[in-house]
Amino acid sequence: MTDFCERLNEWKGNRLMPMIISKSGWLGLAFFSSFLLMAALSPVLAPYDPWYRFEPYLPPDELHLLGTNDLGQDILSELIFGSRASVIVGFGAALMSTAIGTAAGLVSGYFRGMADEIIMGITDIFLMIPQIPLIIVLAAFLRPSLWLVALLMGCLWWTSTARVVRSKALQIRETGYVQANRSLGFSSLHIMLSDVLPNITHVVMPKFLLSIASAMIAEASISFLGLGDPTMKSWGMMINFAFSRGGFLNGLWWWYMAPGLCITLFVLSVVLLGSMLEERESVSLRLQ
Amino acid sequence: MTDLQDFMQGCSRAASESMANNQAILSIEDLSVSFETAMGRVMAADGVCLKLHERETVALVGETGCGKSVVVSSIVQLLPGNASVRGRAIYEGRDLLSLGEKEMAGIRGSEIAMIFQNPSLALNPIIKAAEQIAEPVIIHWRLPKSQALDKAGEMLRRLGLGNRAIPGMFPFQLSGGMNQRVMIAAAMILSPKIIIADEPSKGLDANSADEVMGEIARLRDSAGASLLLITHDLGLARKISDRMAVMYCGQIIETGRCEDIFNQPLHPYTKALLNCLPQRGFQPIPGSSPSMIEPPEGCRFYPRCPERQDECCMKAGLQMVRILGPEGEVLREVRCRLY
Amino acid sequence: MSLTGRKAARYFIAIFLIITFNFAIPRSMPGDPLTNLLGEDVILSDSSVQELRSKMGLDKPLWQQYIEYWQSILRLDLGYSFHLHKPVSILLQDRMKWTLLLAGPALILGSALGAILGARAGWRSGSRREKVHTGILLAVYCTPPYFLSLISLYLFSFQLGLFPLKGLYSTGSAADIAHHLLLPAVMMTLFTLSRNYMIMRGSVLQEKSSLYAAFARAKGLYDEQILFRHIFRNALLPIITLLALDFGFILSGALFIEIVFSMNGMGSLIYDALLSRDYPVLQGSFLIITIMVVSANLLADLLYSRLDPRVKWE
Amino acid sequence: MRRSLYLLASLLLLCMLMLSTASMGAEEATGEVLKIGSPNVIKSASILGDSNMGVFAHLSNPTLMKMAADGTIKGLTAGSSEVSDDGKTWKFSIKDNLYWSDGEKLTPVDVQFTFNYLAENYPAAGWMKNTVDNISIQEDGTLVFSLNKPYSRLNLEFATYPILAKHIWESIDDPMEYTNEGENVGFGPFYIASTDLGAGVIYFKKNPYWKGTAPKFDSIEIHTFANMDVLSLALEKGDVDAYYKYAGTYPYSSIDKLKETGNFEFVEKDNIGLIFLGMNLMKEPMSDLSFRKAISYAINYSEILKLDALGYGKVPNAGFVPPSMMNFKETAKLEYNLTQAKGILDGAGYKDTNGNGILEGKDGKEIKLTFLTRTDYQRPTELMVDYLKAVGIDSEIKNVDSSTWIKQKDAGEYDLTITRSTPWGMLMHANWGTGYFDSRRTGEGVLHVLDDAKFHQLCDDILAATSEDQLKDYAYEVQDYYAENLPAIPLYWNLVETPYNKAFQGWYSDPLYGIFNVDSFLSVEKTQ
Repeated sequence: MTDFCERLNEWKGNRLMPMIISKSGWLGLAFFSSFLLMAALSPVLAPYDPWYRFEPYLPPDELHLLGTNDLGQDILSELIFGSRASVIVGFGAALMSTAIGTAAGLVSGYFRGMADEIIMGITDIFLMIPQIPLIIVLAAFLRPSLWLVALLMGCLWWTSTARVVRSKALQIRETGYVQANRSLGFSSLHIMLSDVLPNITHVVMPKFLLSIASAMIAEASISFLGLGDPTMKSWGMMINFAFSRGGFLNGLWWWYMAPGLCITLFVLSVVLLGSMLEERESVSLRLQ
Repeated sequence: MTDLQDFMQGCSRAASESMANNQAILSIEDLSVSFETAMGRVMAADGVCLKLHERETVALVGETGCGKSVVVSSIVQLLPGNASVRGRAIYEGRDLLSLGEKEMAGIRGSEIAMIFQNPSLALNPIIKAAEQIAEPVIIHWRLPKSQALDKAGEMLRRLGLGNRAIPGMFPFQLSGGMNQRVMIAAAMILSPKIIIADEPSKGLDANSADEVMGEIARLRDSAGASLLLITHDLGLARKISDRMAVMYCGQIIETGRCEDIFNQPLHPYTKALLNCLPQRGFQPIPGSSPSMIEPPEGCRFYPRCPERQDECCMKAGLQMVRILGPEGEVLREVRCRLY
Repeated sequence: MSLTGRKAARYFIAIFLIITFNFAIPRSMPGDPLTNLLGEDVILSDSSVQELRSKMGLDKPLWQQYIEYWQSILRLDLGYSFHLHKPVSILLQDRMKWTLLLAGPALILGSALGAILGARAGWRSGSRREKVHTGILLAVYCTPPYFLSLISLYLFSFQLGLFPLKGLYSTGSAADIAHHLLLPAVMMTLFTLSRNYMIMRGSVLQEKSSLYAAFARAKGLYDEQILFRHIFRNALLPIITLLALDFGFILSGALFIEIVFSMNGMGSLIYDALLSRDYPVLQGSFLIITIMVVSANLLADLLYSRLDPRVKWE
Repeated sequence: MRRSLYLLASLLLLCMLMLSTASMGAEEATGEVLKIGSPNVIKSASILGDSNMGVFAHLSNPTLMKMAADGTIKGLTAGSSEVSDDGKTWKFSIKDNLYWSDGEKLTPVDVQFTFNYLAENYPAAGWMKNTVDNISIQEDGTLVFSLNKPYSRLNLEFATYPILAKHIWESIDDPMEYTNEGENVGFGPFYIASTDLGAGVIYFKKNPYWKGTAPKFDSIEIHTFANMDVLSLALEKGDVDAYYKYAGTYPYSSIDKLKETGNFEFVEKDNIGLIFLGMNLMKEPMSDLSFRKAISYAINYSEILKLDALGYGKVPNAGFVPPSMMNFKETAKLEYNLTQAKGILDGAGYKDTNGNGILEGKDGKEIKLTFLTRTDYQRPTELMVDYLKAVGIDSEIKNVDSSTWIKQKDAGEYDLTITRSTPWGMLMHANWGTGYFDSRRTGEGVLHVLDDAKFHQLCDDILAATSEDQLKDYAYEVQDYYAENLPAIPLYWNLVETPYNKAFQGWYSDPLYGIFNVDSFLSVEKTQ
């Protein structure tokens, strides 16, 4: 059977195998793109300006599909504009953490020796720093804007990406073509960028998507602690106000269920997308 | 036609006798296996017929990727999920292909054992070698672990790995040859009736390959088992097997006793295959093996066949020509219009 | 230096740096323990403020405070909290007792069930039952923990009146404590379960197509015998390292659950100490978290090398 | 192996479930119990160390004086109080029918000890060291306080400090750090039997030696809730009988739900405290009076009242001090008038030269105010930023936690902030909210932004006032000062709503401590 598989791979190699997309993959892609669209076209999609104030605590009716909140702002418009915060925090944090993580993993995996020891030592330390207190510290220090929260999460979560990239880099470092390039005298930087990096993208991509997911959950949690960015509509802040301004008690379930559901669906779509990417790369479904 | 007649005279009486009174322990009848892939349906085996007699060793040879592993794996239902299998594999009156997984698990390891190609990957890296050998005993005969381990130790000694430390070691601490012996021990521990060996010598250096094959042959004889050997190494096949079947692009194109095939190859592909051997001058076969998704019509070797004729590529009329021995047992088969 | 020597050295340096961070993080926040101590409608003369500050040792230069901080750590004296009027060690003891009572069973049950169900799901991926399990647990995995806890509190405690509304206990009897802790413990278990389920499922899926699994099948092992005798142990390896990494997340998860169910465990202790800049409590609790995370990592390394002999030989 | 593990796990879960149902409602309460629910969570059982515990402890260790419903100061532990003409000697007679819960009699010596002890060891009473020379006891038991300067509000100050038992507290050298989760000896109608921090409950028992009118309850339980919604649910379900929050109201958004149930009534009182827009007068442009005036016209008071207080209150006057305060003066009503606001800004030289809708300051640079806010004032801040933008004033919200707010407020790193005055905050220092603005005083909630000598002099005059009408004139002067100079702009005067179960009648609320006062607990009884 094994030689047959080689043959199969051979075919896969020369003729680009069309993407086998599982049903859940399609679902993930559909939700993911619809949320991105919602974030991009918020001003167009939103029925009203999210900051404009109507009557407070209106139940859902034809004018306000999801009713209005304690300041009378239309909840549906807030919901649509809220997607922007999640996108900013999600992608900002993910880009940051993946970039640092990949770089650290590459360097420590490729050079090994002292570099490896130092970088792995640093990751141990970063793993042990309690995250929520640090976020509160910096939120207290700087003017808390969403970019800061994204930046901060990026600086905290690169460790797991670094570990994954390092182990992959260690493997690739031993392969023939890398040894060949080294013997041809290419600079290690060139080798890392042109040979090792392309081969670890299939490991980095799912990690990138998963860190988007955890960044979004963290943003919602921080807003719950009341440290969100008040100048920007975000789902986390909506839930926070829903619970602190009587939404929970007076049974205005649409006020907190809508953003809660959006967060879950957006994160779900990102996770499904991540696992689909993994499946296509025949690295089996590793949902970390 | 001349080769056929030469063959008829060359047939020695003794050889055919030894086959006559043996019953066929395993007979594969019209086996077809196809895989659903994104590229379309891959016909990995197309109407394969093969008989394995008691105490007989049959070598299934062919280029890499001609589907020989698929045939063998389908017998013990070890094919991946997207495979669909048609045909029958009769073993002791039962069709193996229609058995449920539970019954099949009962047969695997105890009556039909399989030796994989890549020993260091086929053994679980984090379980001791002796335990992996003893496992079939625990599973099939329900013996307590201690007794099973003793039997495993005994098997290892029979395979020349008697030194004290080995049972306690892990596969990654052993060489490729030693791992292969561990796999053989695991396969042979319940002395199965049929051994299926899938490229056992591949990946091993020359002399350890010979040693391993010698071990397999010795164990096969002492257990009185029949062996179905998959290999692309014709020299090895000649040394150890009684009969040989040559496969090309999912079809068996020629079978017969080793000596007969080596001396008078009938099918042009078999001739070309033999010419590739070092002792015959390393002549490569022109062209490449056809795709199994849209195989060429008629004779699949047609595009590369030096002795091809016009009607070779016609769809109809190509079937297996059989040459029977005195008591009606099949001496030779060949799928070629020349005969 | 041997492998363990180097690893020990790395851990030592890490612990040293972390303890220094524990000293630095609270002090990098604006304000100090005295800022939020006496209440918003109290007029203070500067002299009494200075007097209090010196009593707390805040008027000494930073480096001197740092040295005293190290001396007290080496004497295992975690200092005194001026906000909670108790020595920090006593505070941590009874708060940690509640958090462990909540997170402990959740962690054990969550990871055990997660591993088994995840392994089964990975092994039988595609079956309808597995799709349902994965669907539900994926949804739990993707929801912010505090949100799910609030919904469950509203649904079970208020609407159905099954569980008490707040606090660790009301009468203090064992049954009463169990009654209070059941819902939060179930939520914690659910979160740990969903994380481990996903990891284990992926890990089993990867190991399932390996050659040793096929060989085990060829040896006659049937269905789940293959899973639990061969694949499970190999699939367990990544879980161990991730469980150690996840330790920090589980503690912060406990923080949200404690806030939602208004239980004063470690989580709310740290949150209040942060808001009131209670340095001794922050340093003490960070130290405890560091020790727990480090020991989790050590345990993971130990378990990993015991489970995977290759590691010892690397 | 795994089969058994799976079974074990589900078994564990099952038995926990059974355990939970078995132990429903095992509440052992003896006799008539009154349960109060409160969001003021106690962090440690220290009467003087924990501010919330201190408020609750006033039931077991009542104060010397109390504030009556009309705002006047009356005796509680003291029978009567009088002040000499020069305001430098105060005399308090002590009731003689008060006994500690351990049987000892409360004597003037206890009261004398208390104030000497607090002056020495309690920071919040540190002012007494440089005001009170000595405390002596006359033969007839009257306490005499001789002060080194006239101090008109000594009796008001003494409405906050608990009277402590000498035979217990003299051996405690640091009252701030003294915690006692067990029995606390008290001479009020009830004494603290125990404090359970884990369950967040303080248990009061009837004082066996209480000679006054007999309370109708054997024990009182204060149940504290960290989560406000859970407290509302408990109130609705009947787990607690009434609500109490120090210096705060029941959340307006949850009132209707309680009213729907039909079995709740509300004690409704004007709040002495209020929520106001604090301004950093030490920095441009807030130091400019016309800028402040313009802002006062830019605020839509009726909308803030509707959205933040849901209409429970009224639009405030420029005089800052709410009508419920004594010596209240009716000053000019604050008005929402955009054109007026823009006119004043334009007149004062704040132009929008580049037409981008944002005004430039006198120095030509665009104004960008820093709006410092805390988590519980995010919504009003959002409204304020919107109002300011409507008149061309751009501002940036900085959302911080309370400790950071205090630090940055003290450092003056802000232009605007929304904060509140508690009832006691309104009364502290020279009364009528002066405590928040006098730049000579510091404190966590205090803004200390007014360094105008005239204002300082006014404060000192109030403190030194010796007669009621003198105090009245100064009060009017302070309120006029506020109306003219607008050091801060009140957003609304709100009502304090305190819900209680209809089955319990006879609540009595005082401006300082709401329903949590000795008289209230003596008059409340269960009618159904």
